[in-house]
Amino acid sequence: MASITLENVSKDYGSGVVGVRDMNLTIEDGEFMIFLGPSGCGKSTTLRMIAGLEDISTGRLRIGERDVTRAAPRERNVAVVFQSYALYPHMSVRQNMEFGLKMRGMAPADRAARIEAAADILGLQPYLNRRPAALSGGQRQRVALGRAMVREPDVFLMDEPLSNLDAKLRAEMRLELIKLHRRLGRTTVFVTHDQVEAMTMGDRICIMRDGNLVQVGKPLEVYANPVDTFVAQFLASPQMNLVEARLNGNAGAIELTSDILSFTLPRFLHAAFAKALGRAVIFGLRPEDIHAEPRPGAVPFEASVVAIEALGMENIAILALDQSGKRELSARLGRDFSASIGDRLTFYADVARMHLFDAETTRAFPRGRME
Amino acid sequence: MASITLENVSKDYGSGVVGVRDMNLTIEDGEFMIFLGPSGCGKSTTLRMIAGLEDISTGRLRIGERDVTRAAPRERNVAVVFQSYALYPHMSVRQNMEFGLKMRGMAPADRAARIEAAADILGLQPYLNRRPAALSGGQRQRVALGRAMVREPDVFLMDEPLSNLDAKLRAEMRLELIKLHRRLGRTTVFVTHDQVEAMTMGDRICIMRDGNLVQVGKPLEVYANPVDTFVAQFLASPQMNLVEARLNGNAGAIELTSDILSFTLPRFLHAAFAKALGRAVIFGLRPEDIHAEPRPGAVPFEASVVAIEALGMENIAILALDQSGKRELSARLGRDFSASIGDRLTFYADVARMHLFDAETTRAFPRGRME
Amino acid sequence: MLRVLSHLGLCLACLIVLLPILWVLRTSLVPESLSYSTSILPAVTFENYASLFADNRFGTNYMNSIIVAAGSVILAMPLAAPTGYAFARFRTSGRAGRFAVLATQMLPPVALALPIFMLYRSLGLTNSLFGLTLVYTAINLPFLTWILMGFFEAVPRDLEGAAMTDGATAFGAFVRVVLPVAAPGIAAAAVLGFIISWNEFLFALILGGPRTATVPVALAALQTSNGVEISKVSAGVSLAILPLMLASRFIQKYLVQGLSFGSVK
Amino acid sequence: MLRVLSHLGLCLACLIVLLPILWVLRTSLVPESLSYSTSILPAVTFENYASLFADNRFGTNYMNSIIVAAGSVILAMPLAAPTGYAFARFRTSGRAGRFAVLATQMLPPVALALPIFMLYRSLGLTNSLFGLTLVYTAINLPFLTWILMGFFEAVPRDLEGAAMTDGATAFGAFVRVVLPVAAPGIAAAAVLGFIISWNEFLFALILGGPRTATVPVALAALQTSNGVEISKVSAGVSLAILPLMLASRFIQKYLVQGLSFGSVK
Repeated sequence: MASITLENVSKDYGSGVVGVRDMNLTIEDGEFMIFLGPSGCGKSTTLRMIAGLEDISTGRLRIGERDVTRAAPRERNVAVVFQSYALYPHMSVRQNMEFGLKMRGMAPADRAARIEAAADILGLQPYLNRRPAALSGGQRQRVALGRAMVREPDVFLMDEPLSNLDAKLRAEMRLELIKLHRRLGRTTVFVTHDQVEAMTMGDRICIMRDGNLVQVGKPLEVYANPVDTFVAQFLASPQMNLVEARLNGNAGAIELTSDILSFTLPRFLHAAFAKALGRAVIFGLRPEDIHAEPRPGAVPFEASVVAIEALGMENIAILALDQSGKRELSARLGRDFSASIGDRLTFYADVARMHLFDAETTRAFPRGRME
Repeated sequence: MASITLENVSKDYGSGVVGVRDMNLTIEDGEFMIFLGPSGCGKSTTLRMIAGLEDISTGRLRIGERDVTRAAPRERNVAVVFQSYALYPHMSVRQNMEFGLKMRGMAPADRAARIEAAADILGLQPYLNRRPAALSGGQRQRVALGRAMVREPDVFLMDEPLSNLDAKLRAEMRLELIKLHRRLGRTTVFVTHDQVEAMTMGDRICIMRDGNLVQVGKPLEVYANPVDTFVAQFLASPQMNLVEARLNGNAGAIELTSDILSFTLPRFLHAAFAKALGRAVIFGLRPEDIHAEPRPGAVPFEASVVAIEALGMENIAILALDQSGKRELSARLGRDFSASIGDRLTFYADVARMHLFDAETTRAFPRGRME
Repeated sequence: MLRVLSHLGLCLACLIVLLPILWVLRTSLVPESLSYSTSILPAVTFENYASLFADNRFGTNYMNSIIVAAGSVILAMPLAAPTGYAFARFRTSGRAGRFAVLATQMLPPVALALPIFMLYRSLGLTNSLFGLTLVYTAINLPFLTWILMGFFEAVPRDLEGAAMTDGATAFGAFVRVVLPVAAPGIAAAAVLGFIISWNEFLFALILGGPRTATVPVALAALQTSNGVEISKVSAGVSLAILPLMLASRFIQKYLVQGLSFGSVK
Repeated sequence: MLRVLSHLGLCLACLIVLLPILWVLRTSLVPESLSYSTSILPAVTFENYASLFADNRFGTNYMNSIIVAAGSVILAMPLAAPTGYAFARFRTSGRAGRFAVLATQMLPPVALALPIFMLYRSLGLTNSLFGLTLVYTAINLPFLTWILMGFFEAVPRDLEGAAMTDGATAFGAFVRVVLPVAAPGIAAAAVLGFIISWNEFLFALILGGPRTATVPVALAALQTSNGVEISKVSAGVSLAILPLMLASRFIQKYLVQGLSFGSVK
């Protein structure tokens, strides 16, 4: 009913500046869709085009069955939660929430009922008569959310709504938004550049780069099968380690060789990576797949510890593989790992979880479901 | 030589608004000190007072042996890296870096040499003749850093310098800043609200709240021994779980009881927590100390899975302990953990790593070194 | 010590700046015979003010000035506000470029004086407060537009986006959200427009008659022909400044409301 | 279709706004005998311009205007810039409050005319371009301060902090960083000040003599006594607008440099 369909949607700012290029995407009714990407990738522009706050240069946009490509924002029945909150500073919290209802001609009694209900859910009752300037950042965030909620729109559009909150509040609001979405069940588009929000909040992630849609899928699927090195690196922190390598051998025994690490591919990966035989490839391994203790199937290698980022709950080690210290890998190790800077130790690469990319196109050789 | 000493430093904005209250702190020569805290806690104000950009209301500030409480910024030989970068927009990158040297009357040849050296280290050679507006966010960040470096100041003051970068660049710059600090060995004050930066970059962390200094110490020490519930919760994400409880028994066997979890304290903690006997306390356990599999010494308990935040490299589970779902714990589980929402499972609390706080004052009962 | 000295210096500078206006006030309160005396306040009388209203019909002049000054602001504002808003939102050619557009509307008034006089005579608008108000409206427009543009630029764009998704039209968002948020700026611009009209002399002289003379015309009349009536002039000038002072207080009222944009933490 | 219609409507509106000024230009290029003809361009001549310079010494008037207008800006700017900066930085009582302070400096010029005339006569400053320049400087100051304040407010404070830790004094940071960054605003303010002085009539008439008459005075002279010389007036008005056009282009130059603050991504 309130699905969102983008058909070849582009945003052209003129004089060669393209904001969004030929985007095709369907967001299902009730889905929580994340737009993820670095700044300037077009994710906010796309959200603003869905809201009607930015013209669509070419292409079509449908919300539900209705073509809204040229419709005014007020005709789309969407609500936007802005990064800046954009609360009306001259109105009280109550008036802020009431504005949209008033504009739609709702009767005063119904307005009051909706506001009460939203204020209860969001814990805004004590602040209803205050001006936004008299609220804390977290409270303003709630008011912005409440203003969107009372409208009961078909679609929620949220443009980095948590980025002005500090880490603690952000984690709280993340959970609250998920619960709210479950309760209301409305189609939601959530723009962020934070990979934790992307991984944990959405039904699906849509990753963008330079105005192009790069990959869409469920968070764990995208994490397990990134389509290229950009997605592989963007969706995690610390990033996936990438090493230039070459695949040699035959269907019986495929050997991966690189300056730093060489090993025979596990058998179950032969089928997936056979077409990369003889080509220059990029070998990818996530930091959590490098271990300090031996495990079955893991390939041992020697490396010097360049730095340890001790996070308390875990340690991120930066490992240098050659003498120059140019080739570095990061490894996510347990909190009990300890070593001195400069120590040369043996580590274990769990190559069964490896990724493989074409060195030329940076596109992944799909490895199928992770074991 | 270039240590920084704050003696009873306060910032009073008048009419009852206090920015910083009676702060005492010595930052050693060559130390990398982190100021951490939520927004509005006074950390930036303190940095600006050290820079001389904000007047000190009362108290004394020394840099090295010199009292600079009333000295102008230019007399302090400090360099500031601003969150906004604050590059001079009408000057090229080279002129930006040259400005401070020129103001100090350095000869043109020496200036050029310094700029070359800094540009080499930071990879700014290709951009020396560009204006800041023609640079990307990451490049501007480097210019801001270079402008501070060439001056070879006694002290680097950095005010959330990485907060405008996206996650990938931020992780890179974090490592680069650490290396740079090792190479230059200058006293550095680094303001942040990001706990990862705080844990990994600094020699020591200074945690502030509402204008007060709450705790100073090495990152892992603070992590292991937070002085109160605020520090316990602020320094990690997800936060430490806190549960109201009561300690009963005698020196032979101390029992902790709460609505949800009751157990006998491990012997080695008796000495530390004996003085809490019979009092209302808050029991704290970090999410990484709750496990899905049994381990020696861990206390089993039943809980329902309310939500799972699947981050790819790990899973954060939100667990409800009673039926109402009001009492929630978060647990940091391995990436292989899988369960359905609503499942009632047994989890294991590693109580040997517990923390204990006074319910009234929220101050910790110190547990000494973590085993 | 340096602090005390520099404050003393600043106070002295303030006094120097204010001295002329204070001396005018003093002269207006002193009997005419003592106007040129050098003592600070030899005697106090309100006779100069009384005579100004009784003998010189200053009350009419004052009312005329209020009507044309307020009227021109009331007419100009509904035009200047949307124009300034459009300039602020569609930032074609930058701030200085937009100023250039307005600058071309700022012709030498004296060049307009005769054409407007002839036009007005044929339209029967001379010797009419409405006609004078219209001229002042035209003079005010580019200035008010420029001032308002600055205030509208300070209004975050997201506020309009919020209003428009909340159900307002683009114009509705302007009227219901942007205008109230920019209220302090509109008040400041209104005061500027009022001052420009209040002070204008040339058109008031050319287009007016005895019935429609404004304060500046009346002040000029006191200074010509039969010598200068310095006491009355001083009283008139003191009264001429009064609305500017009142307008300032009017603006303060908006400030007290403490309307900061404050929508981001 | 609606789009085309609305654009046609806008073009028509532009034409209506520009028509008077275009007609003045047309009249200045048409022989005097055909001035009141209704045809658009019956003939073209530059005689009106030539006669203006030959018979009416318009060259001197023009040069006088340039000197006093440019001079007043050059004198006012070094005072207005620090004042505007101080207003922008120490935000006592808010934007509108600061405007109130400036508003009190905007007295009715006609009230000042006589005192200044008497003062100038005793100082020997009447009939002097320098004297007129000084008066215009005083008139310009509050306006320029107000305009500049807006531009200085847009300069991020951290820039000064950076300059000051880099070794500059507070004043050095203002001169070396804030002023260059605010250059487009200073240019815009300069043009405004130039226009105010260029257009001023009252003081030019009172304080000037034949030798120091400015363009507005000359234009007024063409419109009085011996009837209106409409062709010459049109030529004079066309020339009077010229510097405003040139000033606009001058500002454009600053815009082309594309100085955006852009210090944050």
